[in-house]
Amino acid sequence: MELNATGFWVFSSLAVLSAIGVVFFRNIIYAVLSLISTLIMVSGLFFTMGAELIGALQILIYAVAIVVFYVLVISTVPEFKGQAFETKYMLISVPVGFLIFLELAFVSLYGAWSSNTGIFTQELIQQVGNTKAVATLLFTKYLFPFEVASLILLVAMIGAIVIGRKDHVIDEEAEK
Amino acid sequence: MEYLWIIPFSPLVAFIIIGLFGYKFLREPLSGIIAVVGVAISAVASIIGFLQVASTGGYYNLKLFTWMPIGDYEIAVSILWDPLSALMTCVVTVISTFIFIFATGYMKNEPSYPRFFAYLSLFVFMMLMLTLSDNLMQLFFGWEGVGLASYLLIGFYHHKSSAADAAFESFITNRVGDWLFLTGAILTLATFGTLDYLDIFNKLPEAEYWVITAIALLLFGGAVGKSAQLGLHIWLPNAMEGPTPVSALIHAATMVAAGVYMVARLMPIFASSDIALDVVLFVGTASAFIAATMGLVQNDIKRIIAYSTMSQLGYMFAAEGLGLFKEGMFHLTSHAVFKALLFLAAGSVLIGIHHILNIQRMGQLRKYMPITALTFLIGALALAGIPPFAGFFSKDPIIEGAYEISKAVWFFLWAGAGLTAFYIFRLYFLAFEDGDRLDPHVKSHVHESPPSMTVPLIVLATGAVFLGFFKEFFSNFLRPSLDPAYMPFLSEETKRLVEEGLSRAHHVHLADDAIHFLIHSLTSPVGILALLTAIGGIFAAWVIYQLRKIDAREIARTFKPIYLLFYNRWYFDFVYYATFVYGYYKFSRILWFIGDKVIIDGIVDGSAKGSMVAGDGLRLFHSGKIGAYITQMAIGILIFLGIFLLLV
Amino acid sequence: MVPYEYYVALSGLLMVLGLIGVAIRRNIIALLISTELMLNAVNIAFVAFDMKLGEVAGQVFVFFILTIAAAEAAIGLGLIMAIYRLRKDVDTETLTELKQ
Amino acid sequence: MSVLYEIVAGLGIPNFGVLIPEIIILLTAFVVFGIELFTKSRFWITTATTVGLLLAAFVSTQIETGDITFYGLYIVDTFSLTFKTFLILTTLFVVAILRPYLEAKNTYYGEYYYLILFSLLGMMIMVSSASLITFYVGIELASISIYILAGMFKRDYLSKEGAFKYLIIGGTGTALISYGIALIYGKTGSFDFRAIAETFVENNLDVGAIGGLIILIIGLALKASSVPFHFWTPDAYQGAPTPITAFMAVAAKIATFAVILRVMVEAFPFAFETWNLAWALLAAASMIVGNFVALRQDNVKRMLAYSSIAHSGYILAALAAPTEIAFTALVFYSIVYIFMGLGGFIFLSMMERQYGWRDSHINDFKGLAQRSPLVALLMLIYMFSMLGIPPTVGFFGKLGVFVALIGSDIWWLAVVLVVMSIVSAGYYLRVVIYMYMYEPTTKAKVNYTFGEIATLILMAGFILYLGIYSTDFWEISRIVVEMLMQSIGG
Amino acid sequence: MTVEFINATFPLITITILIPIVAAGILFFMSEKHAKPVSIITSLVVFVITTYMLFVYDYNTYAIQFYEKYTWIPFLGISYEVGVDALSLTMVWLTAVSFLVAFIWSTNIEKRIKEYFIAFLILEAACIGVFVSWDMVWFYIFWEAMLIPMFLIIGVWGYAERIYAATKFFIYTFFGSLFLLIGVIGMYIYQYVEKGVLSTSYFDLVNLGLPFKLEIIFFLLLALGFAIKVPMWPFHTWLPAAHVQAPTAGSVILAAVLLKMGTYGFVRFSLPWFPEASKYFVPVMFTLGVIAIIYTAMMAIAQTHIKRLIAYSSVSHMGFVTIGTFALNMEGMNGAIITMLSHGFTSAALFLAAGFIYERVHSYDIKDLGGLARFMPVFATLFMISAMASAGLPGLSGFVGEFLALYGTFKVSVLTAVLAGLSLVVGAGYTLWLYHKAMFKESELPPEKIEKWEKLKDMNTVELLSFLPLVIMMFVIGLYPKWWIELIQTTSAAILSKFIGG
Repeated sequence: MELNATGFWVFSSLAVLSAIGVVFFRNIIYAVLSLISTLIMVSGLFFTMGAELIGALQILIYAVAIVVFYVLVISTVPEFKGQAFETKYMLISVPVGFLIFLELAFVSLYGAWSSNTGIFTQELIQQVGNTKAVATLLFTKYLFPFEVASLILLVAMIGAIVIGRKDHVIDEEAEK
Repeated sequence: MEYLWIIPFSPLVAFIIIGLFGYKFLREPLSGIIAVVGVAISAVASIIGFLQVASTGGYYNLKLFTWMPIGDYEIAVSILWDPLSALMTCVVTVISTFIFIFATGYMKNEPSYPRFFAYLSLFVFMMLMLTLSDNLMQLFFGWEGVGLASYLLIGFYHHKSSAADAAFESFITNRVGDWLFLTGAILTLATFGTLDYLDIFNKLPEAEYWVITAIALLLFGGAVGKSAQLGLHIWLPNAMEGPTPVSALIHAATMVAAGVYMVARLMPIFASSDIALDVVLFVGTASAFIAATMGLVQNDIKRIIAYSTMSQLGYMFAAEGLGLFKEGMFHLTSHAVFKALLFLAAGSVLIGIHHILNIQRMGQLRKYMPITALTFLIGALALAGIPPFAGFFSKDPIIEGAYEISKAVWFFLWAGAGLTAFYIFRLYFLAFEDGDRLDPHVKSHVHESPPSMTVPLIVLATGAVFLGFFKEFFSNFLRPSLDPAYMPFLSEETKRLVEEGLSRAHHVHLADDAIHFLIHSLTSPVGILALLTAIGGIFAAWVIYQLRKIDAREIARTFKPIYLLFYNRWYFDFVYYATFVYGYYKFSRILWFIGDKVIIDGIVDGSAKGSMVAGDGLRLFHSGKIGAYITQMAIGILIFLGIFLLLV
Repeated sequence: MVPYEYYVALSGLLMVLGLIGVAIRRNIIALLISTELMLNAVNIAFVAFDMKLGEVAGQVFVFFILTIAAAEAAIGLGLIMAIYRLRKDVDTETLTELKQ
Repeated sequence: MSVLYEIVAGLGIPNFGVLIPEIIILLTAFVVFGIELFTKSRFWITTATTVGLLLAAFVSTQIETGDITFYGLYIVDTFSLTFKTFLILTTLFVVAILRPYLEAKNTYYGEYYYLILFSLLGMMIMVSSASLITFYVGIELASISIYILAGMFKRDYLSKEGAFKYLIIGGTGTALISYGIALIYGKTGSFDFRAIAETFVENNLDVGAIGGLIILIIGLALKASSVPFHFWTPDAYQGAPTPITAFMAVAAKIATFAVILRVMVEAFPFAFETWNLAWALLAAASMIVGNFVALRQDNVKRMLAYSSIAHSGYILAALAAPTEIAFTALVFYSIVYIFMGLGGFIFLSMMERQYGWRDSHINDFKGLAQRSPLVALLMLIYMFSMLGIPPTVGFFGKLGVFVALIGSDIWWLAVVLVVMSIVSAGYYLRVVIYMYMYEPTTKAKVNYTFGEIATLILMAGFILYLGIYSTDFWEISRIVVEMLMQSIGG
Repeated sequence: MTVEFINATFPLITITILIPIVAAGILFFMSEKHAKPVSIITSLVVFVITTYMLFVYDYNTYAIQFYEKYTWIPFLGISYEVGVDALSLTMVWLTAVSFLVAFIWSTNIEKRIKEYFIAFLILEAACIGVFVSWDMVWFYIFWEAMLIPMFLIIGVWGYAERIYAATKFFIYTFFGSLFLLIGVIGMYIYQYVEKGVLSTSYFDLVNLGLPFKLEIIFFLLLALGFAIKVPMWPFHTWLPAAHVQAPTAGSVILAAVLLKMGTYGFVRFSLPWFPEASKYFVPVMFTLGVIAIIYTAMMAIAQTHIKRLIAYSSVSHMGFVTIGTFALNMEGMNGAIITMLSHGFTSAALFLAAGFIYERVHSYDIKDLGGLARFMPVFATLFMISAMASAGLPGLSGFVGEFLALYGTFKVSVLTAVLAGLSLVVGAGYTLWLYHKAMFKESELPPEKIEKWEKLKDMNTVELLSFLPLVIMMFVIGLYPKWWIELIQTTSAAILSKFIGG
């Protein structure tokens, strides 16, 4: 338990720091790298909470797959030369954001959150293991959303291709 | 006596026939003939009726059809035939007949000949509706109707600005009076629940004094407008823009007399209120005098006669105010005759000299137009009140009666009589005698008028000479209508009330018989004074304008302020123009600009513009930049979430 | 044991940081990255509530969020490529032809 | 092990029977996908899509007995079936006019067809969701498909810019919705509407509950383009290909309203005071901003985008009152908005193909009534309907909302609605004025295909027909809402 | 207020509403040359039907006659309910006559003929609908529906600033009617909450027995809608703008029919629905009425544009209707109704006259006119009659209503009646001012213009045909008002039953 607490403080502070980096690093490469760092720290937090499966997925999907996308795109798009931040929005949105955070923190800390109403119990999860529990739920009760999620990925793939591809046909027509 | 309905409707039929077919089929002579026939039929019918009433007495009330029901009361189109209306109707129809005949000659070769006769017929129809009415609403119908007809007739030469303006002015000024009249009628209806004279009279004792006073004053307000009494008189001289027969018609027998007739008709109402009688007296006296002063210095032949009309109407109102209703009505009758005569003679002159109106540019017309000159002279003498002409018998009783009742009134009436004699003879000498100032070009064409014009002149002149001797007949004849003791349709209570109101006239003891009256007034100091004044006026006019012993211009220079006051008609026109015409118009323009355009439309269009500005302002938030969008959304989230967290 | 509320609050903080990122960055790639950050932040909350509830349904939801984040990233990057190809520019302050 | 087995065994097999419309749509999408892959025959793509949609619409009207299936995640009832039918029909109309537009604009892709179908599928899932998870994946399937559709305009920068803004802001919205769901999950321990409803009772509404609900509402408001979370709307609508704009403005909107109603009524029936006020505020802001800004637009497409924001306001205003009549008004207005919205945007899509038409600038409308009286008349009907002048159905939409608001004594919102309706006259009339009261700059007649004109006439016909006789639609709406209310026990 | 119904054996009213709509629909598919005959025949048929109704109508007892009722939207308690009492019937008949006249006059239209007549036909249906509907939703539908064609008529066939005028007209009236709608819905909700009756029928809303405060609120909401339509001061500025820009026939309809809707609303709804509030607001209404009469009379005389002058005169006349209505007695009510009817004919005639002058001289500015009477005597006569009727000359229609309204008002407030009576002066002032400047007074113009005018043609048959019915009606009402008063007497009594008992 102590380990978990230590883990929380370490991972969370690092996550916040890297998140700040994501937002405030001028160089987009650094921002992406910070994002990786944040994601890894978040996955660390998942592990501290005992959500191994999601922690692993987080690293797999995000840290590996998605960030690679970003790096690829950044390498295609040349270095960004303009000003990184828009000062006037910064002046407004940073304090506004801070206030929203206060509201959210207020909600999180003072909300009377419910406990244990579902099918699973703490003991049961510990008994069968987090991965098994999640997977069972995902492929039984939440099968339908799971299928739809696959559809979303399919659509996203098609979309990325349609939007990202060059319009050869039109180019040819234009040449004519 | 059902045939009486012929009286008003015969001119109406003439009007409709001429109105519909005048231009297409009837044209020049036929339209005039139809009009004359129309009015002549009425004249004959009304004379028959008159004689019948004269022989049998009493009254006759005929309801033709219901016009409009108001609650339980039904306003009907009807005829009330009693001596008063019979007399008035006769005067109207007979004088009109002569004027119509005269007009057929006067309007020769006028392109709008049918239109003129259509309007004349309409006018007579409306006037007869007025005189024959047995209720205030029909009276008002005729009242407004003659206003309309006079508007059309005065503006007959409407392409002339002055004529059009005069018509407009006359209608509007009349409308002011009508407004008061209508208010009075409404008050009557609200008070008595009826508009029928006879019912009103019998309900008079039930009403409060001030209500009756208010009714009387409001109705009199209408009379002031219609009879061109002081305050609302400005239209009358300007109304001379119409063709001369019109002036004769309006001024002699019909329209302007309607006010006098109305007051006499409603005698019980007026008699029930001292204040009302006093006001009538005051207004009449003031008009009589002031109009006479205005007439002194005018140069327009028709305007002088017009002022004399206003002045004479003042005498009639003064008579009524004094309680001498019969005398007032008799003066109305004789005035109708000699005023028609004067106007027609003036018209004859104008035809002769091609419409030159300025008397300073006439002269010695007697040589060229003897009949006209003679008849005019008779008319002038009648007007001046020289015995034995009609004017003397009708006007002198008023002046002498006034002496018995109020010295102040008598003074102004007496002075007015002197002025009257002076200005009418000023006109006579300048136009018919005196030096030869006529344009030579005109002079070569001057000629006496055709018989269609001279015959009516002669007939009317005869009337002006002899009418006065029927004084006693008229007095007796009118008694069932104007003497409360003899009025058949009054209840006892009303009789008492009315007699009480008329008590002011009780110590006036004038002889009804013409001869006795003549003798009496030639022996009493007041009568002698009045006669001498009239003769003095004539003499002064003779000295100044015929003998030229005194230079008129010199007098004008000496009394310049007074001269200017008279010449500018006591500045009535000026003040009215500045306030009610120009002032009203300008004020309206300004109010339109400020009230409607700036304030109201400012708010209306301003809200539209405000929306546009709001739109433009809100547009700026949609700058197209994602950063701005998210920032604004963040503010939205902050506030929105904040509101609900605070509400928990 | 660290109270689960802290996790939720942390999730809120990351969320807000992502929001600020979207608001202030001018590089459109950075916008997309910030969006990812926001979506990720939610995950922490879900897992934390799972911890509290002794449930795993939240983790199932996290799975869907991951999917959707991936899908959005894919499309977003495709759009960025397309925009860059058409405009040779990735600055939010200049890519504003649609406005007002 | 055995515990898990018990759980799984207890779940049973889901009822696929009630999913036939969705399955048909999905299959159609794949068929079109296949056709696009192998033949690229435009005719067959269009035909297959149309046939699939017609079939799905037919089937969805035939399903009589509803069911909650997929372990309480998916509900098929009158509410969802009605909305599904109308969504399918809307899509059908969009598909009917899609091809001439795409061909005229040289932006033809087969992908449009099946992405529309996928999006439609997402919307159908949305309106059928009985759980926040289903709702979430549904709304994302629909949104992501629309991001793509909006950005697919070939070689057109505006389309990409609009789509990108939509994506970023929509992504933010997704994040907010998920965060709201997380908090609600934390509060209730469940995603099921019914389970949530049991927890969200009056004495249990603390900071956490309200916070979660409000953040969810913010996310939903963003999807429904309600002020101040509407910023993507004008840009995305303007940039997207016009038929797609129609699809976004009508189908996506209607599905969002439906799902908002469902979530609010089924999941938070006892927190109604909170969401009443929330939606009232959002509605008022939407009406005000949408109408005022629309007043100053010269681009009619963008103007209609703002007008659609304003209409979100009118429709959401019904949520300010927790009464049956209010929900009925919302359903009725949502459904009839299909006709006006489709009419307006399809009109623009048709006109954009015409000679001399510059991106729907208001000047292009000059003298249209003299060039093509029929077309102008149709647009006039749409405009007056959006304005809410009888005898068009727009009036009844607003009438329902008025009755609902006044019935619950929410006078202030009724007055805002009134004043903003008046402001809206400013820009709707402007279109009519340009069409009817200016002289045309060109004499060219408007060409149209059969599909376009038929759709437009059908829309106008519906608007007028319903403007006179809206009884049936009121009945439908009433039944729908009755079912919805029954599910939460009145 | 208990009301009897005499059911229609034949849906005459529905058919009357449908005829113009069907004709418009048919016209849409026909060629332009058929537009004029079809429209004239249609309006003639409507005229014949309404005249028939006028004669068949039994005015001895108060009952809603030719009554039809069908359930329509049960969910909201809306029915289709039409029928007429004498007030409705006179207004419908006025509508029919006005449209007949407008159509006959419009035969000289050359621009976009088909659309013009379609707009007018739809307008006719909507106008009739307003007066015969007893269901509030239907009433509102017709009330608003008439905005669309009128908006187009002003905006398409109007003059230079037509777009501004049309927009102002539309938005202003729309503004008022939405508040009216809120008020009606408020009552409907109140009824549902208090009595459990779900109905928008007039007869259900009439006996609500609202608390005083609510009466005041609803009265004000409804009054705003009606006052803008009337228009009452200070909501009148749309009217001059609209009239000036509208084509002649449009002005005719606007003045003759559309303005009546506002006063009709006051009579029909405000009084029976809110008796207490009506009494409470009598001083306000009187003040507004008097301001309307005198202030707008001053506005009128400040104008140089003929149509704007006549437009202001309309506002002034409507002031009489207002005070007559709120006198809350039989005389005032009869006067208000007769004034409505009479104003329909006189203002229509005056606008026709203005249009006629424009046809001939191509100017509406009285500064450019003068002396026309000499060249067009027939026209001058008819114009004179119309002007005099408008100025309230006894014997013509205007006076009857004004007198009754004044008398009714006098019984309640002497001052109001006296001030309103001033209209006799100021009203005659602007009317004759117009006539004077346009028809008389020739000498202020350059002679070459006069020379050109020598060739002006007097009225042709078509113009005469459109003018004559109006003039005849002025005489019919003015010379024999008894018949009209008997016609509306029972209706007035029924409307006032809450004020005068019985």
